[in-house]
Amino acid sequence: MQLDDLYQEIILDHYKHPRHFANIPDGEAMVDEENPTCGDHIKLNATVNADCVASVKIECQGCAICTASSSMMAEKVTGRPVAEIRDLIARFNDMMRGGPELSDEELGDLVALKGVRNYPLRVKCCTMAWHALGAALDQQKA
Amino acid sequence: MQLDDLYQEIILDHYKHPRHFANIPDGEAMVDEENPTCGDHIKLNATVNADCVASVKIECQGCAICTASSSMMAEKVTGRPVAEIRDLIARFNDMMRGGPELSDEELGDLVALKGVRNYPLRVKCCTMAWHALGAALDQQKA
Amino acid sequence: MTPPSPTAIPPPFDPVEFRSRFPILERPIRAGQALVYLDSAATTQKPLSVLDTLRDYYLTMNANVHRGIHRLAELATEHYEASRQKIARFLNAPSERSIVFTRGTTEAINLVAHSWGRANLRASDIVLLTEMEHHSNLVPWQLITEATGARLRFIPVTPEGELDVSGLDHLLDGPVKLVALTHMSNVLGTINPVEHIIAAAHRVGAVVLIDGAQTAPYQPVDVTALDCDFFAFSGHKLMAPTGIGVLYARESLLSAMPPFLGGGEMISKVTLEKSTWADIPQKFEAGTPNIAGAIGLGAAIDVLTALDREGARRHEEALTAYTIARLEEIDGLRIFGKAARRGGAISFSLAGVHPHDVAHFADQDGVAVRAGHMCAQPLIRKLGETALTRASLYFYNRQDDIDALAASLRKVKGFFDRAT
Amino acid sequence: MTPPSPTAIPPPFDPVEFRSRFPILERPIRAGQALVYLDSAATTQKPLSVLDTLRDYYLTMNANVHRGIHRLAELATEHYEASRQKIARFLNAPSERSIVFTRGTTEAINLVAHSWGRANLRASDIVLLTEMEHHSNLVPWQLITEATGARLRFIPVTPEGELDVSGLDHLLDGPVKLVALTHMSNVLGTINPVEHIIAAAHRVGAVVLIDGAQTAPYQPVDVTALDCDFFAFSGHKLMAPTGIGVLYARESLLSAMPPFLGGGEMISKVTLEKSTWADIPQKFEAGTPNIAGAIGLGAAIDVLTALDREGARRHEEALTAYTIARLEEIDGLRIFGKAARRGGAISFSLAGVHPHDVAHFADQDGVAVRAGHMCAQPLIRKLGETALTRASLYFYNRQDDIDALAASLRKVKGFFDRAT
Ligand SMILES: Cc1ncc(COP(=O)(O)O)c(C=O)c1O
Ligand SMILES: Cc1ncc(COP(=O)(O)O)c(C=O)c1O
Repeated sequence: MQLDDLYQEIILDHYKHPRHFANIPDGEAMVDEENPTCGDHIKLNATVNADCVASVKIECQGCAICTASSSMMAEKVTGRPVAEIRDLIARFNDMMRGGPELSDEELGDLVALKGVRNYPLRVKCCTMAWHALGAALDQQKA
Repeated sequence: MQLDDLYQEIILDHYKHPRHFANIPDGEAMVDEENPTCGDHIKLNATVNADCVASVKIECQGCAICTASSSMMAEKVTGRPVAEIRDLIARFNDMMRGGPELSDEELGDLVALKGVRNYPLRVKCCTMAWHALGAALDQQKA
Repeated sequence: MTPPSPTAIPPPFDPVEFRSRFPILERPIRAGQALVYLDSAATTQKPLSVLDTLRDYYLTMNANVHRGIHRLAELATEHYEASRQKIARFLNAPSERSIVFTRGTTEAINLVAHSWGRANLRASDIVLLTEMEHHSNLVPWQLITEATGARLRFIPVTPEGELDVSGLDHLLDGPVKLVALTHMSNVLGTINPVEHIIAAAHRVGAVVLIDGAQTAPYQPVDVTALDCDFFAFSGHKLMAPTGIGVLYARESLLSAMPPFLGGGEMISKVTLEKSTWADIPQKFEAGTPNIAGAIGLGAAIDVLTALDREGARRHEEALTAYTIARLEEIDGLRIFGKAARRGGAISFSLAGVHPHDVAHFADQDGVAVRAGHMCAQPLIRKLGETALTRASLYFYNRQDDIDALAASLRKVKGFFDRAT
Repeated sequence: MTPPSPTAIPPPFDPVEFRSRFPILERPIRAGQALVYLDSAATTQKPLSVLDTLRDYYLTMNANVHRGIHRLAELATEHYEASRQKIARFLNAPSERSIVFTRGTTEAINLVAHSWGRANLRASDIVLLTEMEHHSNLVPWQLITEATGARLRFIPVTPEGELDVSGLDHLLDGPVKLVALTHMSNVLGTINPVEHIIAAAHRVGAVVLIDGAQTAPYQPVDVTALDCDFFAFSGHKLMAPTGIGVLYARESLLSAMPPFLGGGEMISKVTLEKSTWADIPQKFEAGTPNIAGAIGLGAAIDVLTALDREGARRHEEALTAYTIARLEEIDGLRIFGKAARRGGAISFSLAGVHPHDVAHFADQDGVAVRAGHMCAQPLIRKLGETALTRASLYFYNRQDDIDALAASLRKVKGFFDRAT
């Protein structure tokens, strides 16, 4: 079994102990997304302060990949400039779909998610939170 | 070419010189039938007198088999008891679809149509007039 | 393609011989890794005889049906219509005139919703469904009731995963025009008491549609004995090619229904302004049909007809019991659906592991199972879950397959338990 | 199934090599009698590569698409979606999101009629068609205008079998919401000036549907350059399996259209009472699709893409001219359709012999032609006939085929002339 490249320690850790997770009551989520294929479900709220992502709160019912990706993303983006995060979202999603790789340096812990690219049907699990964050940031702008 | 069993002299003769044919103006036909597959078109009127088929008039736009079958049928049934003709219609149609054969004696000239049974896609050409006559006789009853 | 004589008594079902007809099951799914296919409720694998029939069709008789009078058209039409006759016999339908070819169960149900539904449903009429329907027997009725102003009602599901028919009389009270329900749940495996529900529905004058997607492959179906008005199934779930399925409809209903799709084949006389329709079933088969698919479906029906079906069903039943027993030994595994009468669709959760991860791990061992909502979101939600894992069987499965599944499930459980 | 590199320049079209890919054409249709297949406008024969792709799919990757995360489901989904991409490139569509798989042209047009039509047509709106439409592009509009109260208008056909567009401005005057017309007549062979009509229709704000059933197999189609809003074609008419076809639709229209069929795959979130829809194109693909058919269509597109298409088209064009020349030598034979721009569908009458008898005689010589109304009753009637005979060509035909046809026609003519 070649699963160790996918289910690395750090992914399992985030899956078991997700960061920035909270219950978000129905109707109070900025973004409420469902993966129609599998039923993964993400609610996400984000606040912006002085052009930086001030906070991200996520409620996720999903698999290890989906949950870990959400949690790692929330850690990664909190406190960082919105413009930089928008760019990261675009390039991260692109990389997951076969686009250019981001450097390990830039990715930090997210490096652990690179293995998902070998499993096309799981890519959506991994990018769902990122799409949701993008949608939430779009709302902030509007 | 094995076509002689199908296109026998007598069939060609009825095709070229159909009997009991007449123009039937639109709306004056008792039965007006179209074969949706091919566009064959039959209009038919029949009168009954003293429980016998007094007259049959047919307008047919169809192939040699359809035309000859119409013409030979009209000749065959004119002047004969309705009950006998109903029975003939049923058994003739049945024979054409693979049912029991009628005797050559009973068929008379119609014997020439037996060959159509070897060409399943032409059977409808051959039975169309007979269905139309049946429908016309049904109307007489009603 | 000589059809087996229907009167011949088939030899006792031989699972090893039967399995050997499916080359894909003998083919490694990855280098050195056997395929363990446990996703037959989604689609079954195809026996060689069906694949040969398909190829044979294209190599020896490919032509458009019904419209030509050349030899190829004659052959194609003959085989296409022979398949319709096989299906009529397979369902014990009174006549092949009540057999309409569709793409599958979904199109068959939509055909009824659009044609019968628009013609017969009025504002405040009621369509009675159940809480365990596949989306294909739910969404079409949502769309058509929205268009007509009719309303939906649902027969509830018990915690055991059975239909709660105790309140049936109450549910049938009012202007119930149609009852549409699945014969067997694709999630729970439950076989529903359709005979009882059909009789009750007919007493109040409702017509009944049975979604037979899961039963047609599994057990003999007799639409005449069932006395249902509509019965739908998919070819691809009973060893036939994709893209072909069947709607059986009572002849009197079908004759009265307006057309659904318009086009070639389904017409009688066409003018620029107006058309008249062909006789049934052609009225409902607009355009060039899936000719090869229909003939391939006939070949799959031949396989079933020539089988000791009771033996095959008992094989799957025994394997289902074995599966449940083996899975229940696993710590933290919970099976949903405890119906007494059931088929080989077995859904479960595994504590601490999401179904996606379960299915992913299983796949790495070559074991194909399904994870998600299985096109039955309302049911999954009612069960208190967002997703489940499902193993589903067919006649070609064997104990080895189940043992592989159980081993894989223990492995994933262990993996996630360790990582705490 | 490696797709050919789209940039490679194909070798010049070689009719002998091309024909050799179609085993059915080398197989006697009766003992000792070669098949002369001249019915390709009804359906084309299939090359071995398409049949191999079908079989390969079932033997190595058969699974339901989009729903599973096991290896087979991954392979099936990958190939199914790759086929959608091939079709987008084949039509030069801006994105594969505007490619919907259907059973064929007929279902594609009905999809537009039901979904776009019901949502956009109001009483007294006008749908503009032509007098030369196939029933599949006429009857759906009759049904939907009857349901919505909209009206039909028709662009007339000249005695030469071309569209009379001299009155187009007049015909487009009024609340014309849709223009739907065939790109090439399946009876006359006429290739219509769709660019001109599309531009004129867009000037008055109408959307345009092109029935490409006959052109997609024949010449390169560029929906972006055409600027049409909908384009429909059938796989089985371009060497692909039966039961699969395509609707191209402008993305903005497709996104705005309500769903047609309801069921699995086309949903996002489903509750018992209400559902939301998946993104395009899935929103329009309810239920298990014809997976093998779609992948087989991809293989047929590969054949076309790797071909010197201009060379192939010129081969058919030359053969069409040859056919017309040979047929016109025959006494009493009259060809219908004298358009300058035309494809290889050639319809004719033979004085004193009904088309059925013509086709029957031809068939006895192994020559497959069509006889009847060719699903275009209004056109045939306008031409003053009740039925015609049609010979139709594809790239695999050769002069021998035409010579055999001509010989057979002389024979039947002689037979019926003699018998006076
Ligand atoms: C011009 C035209 N439109 C539509 C159709 C219908 O195609 P299908 O029967 O594949 O749906 C055909 C062929 O039959 C055709 O030639
Ligand atoms: C119970 C049930 N109904 C309907 C369907 C839909 O069948 P299809 O996707 O072949 O149209 C399925 C399978 O997906 C099913 O299991």
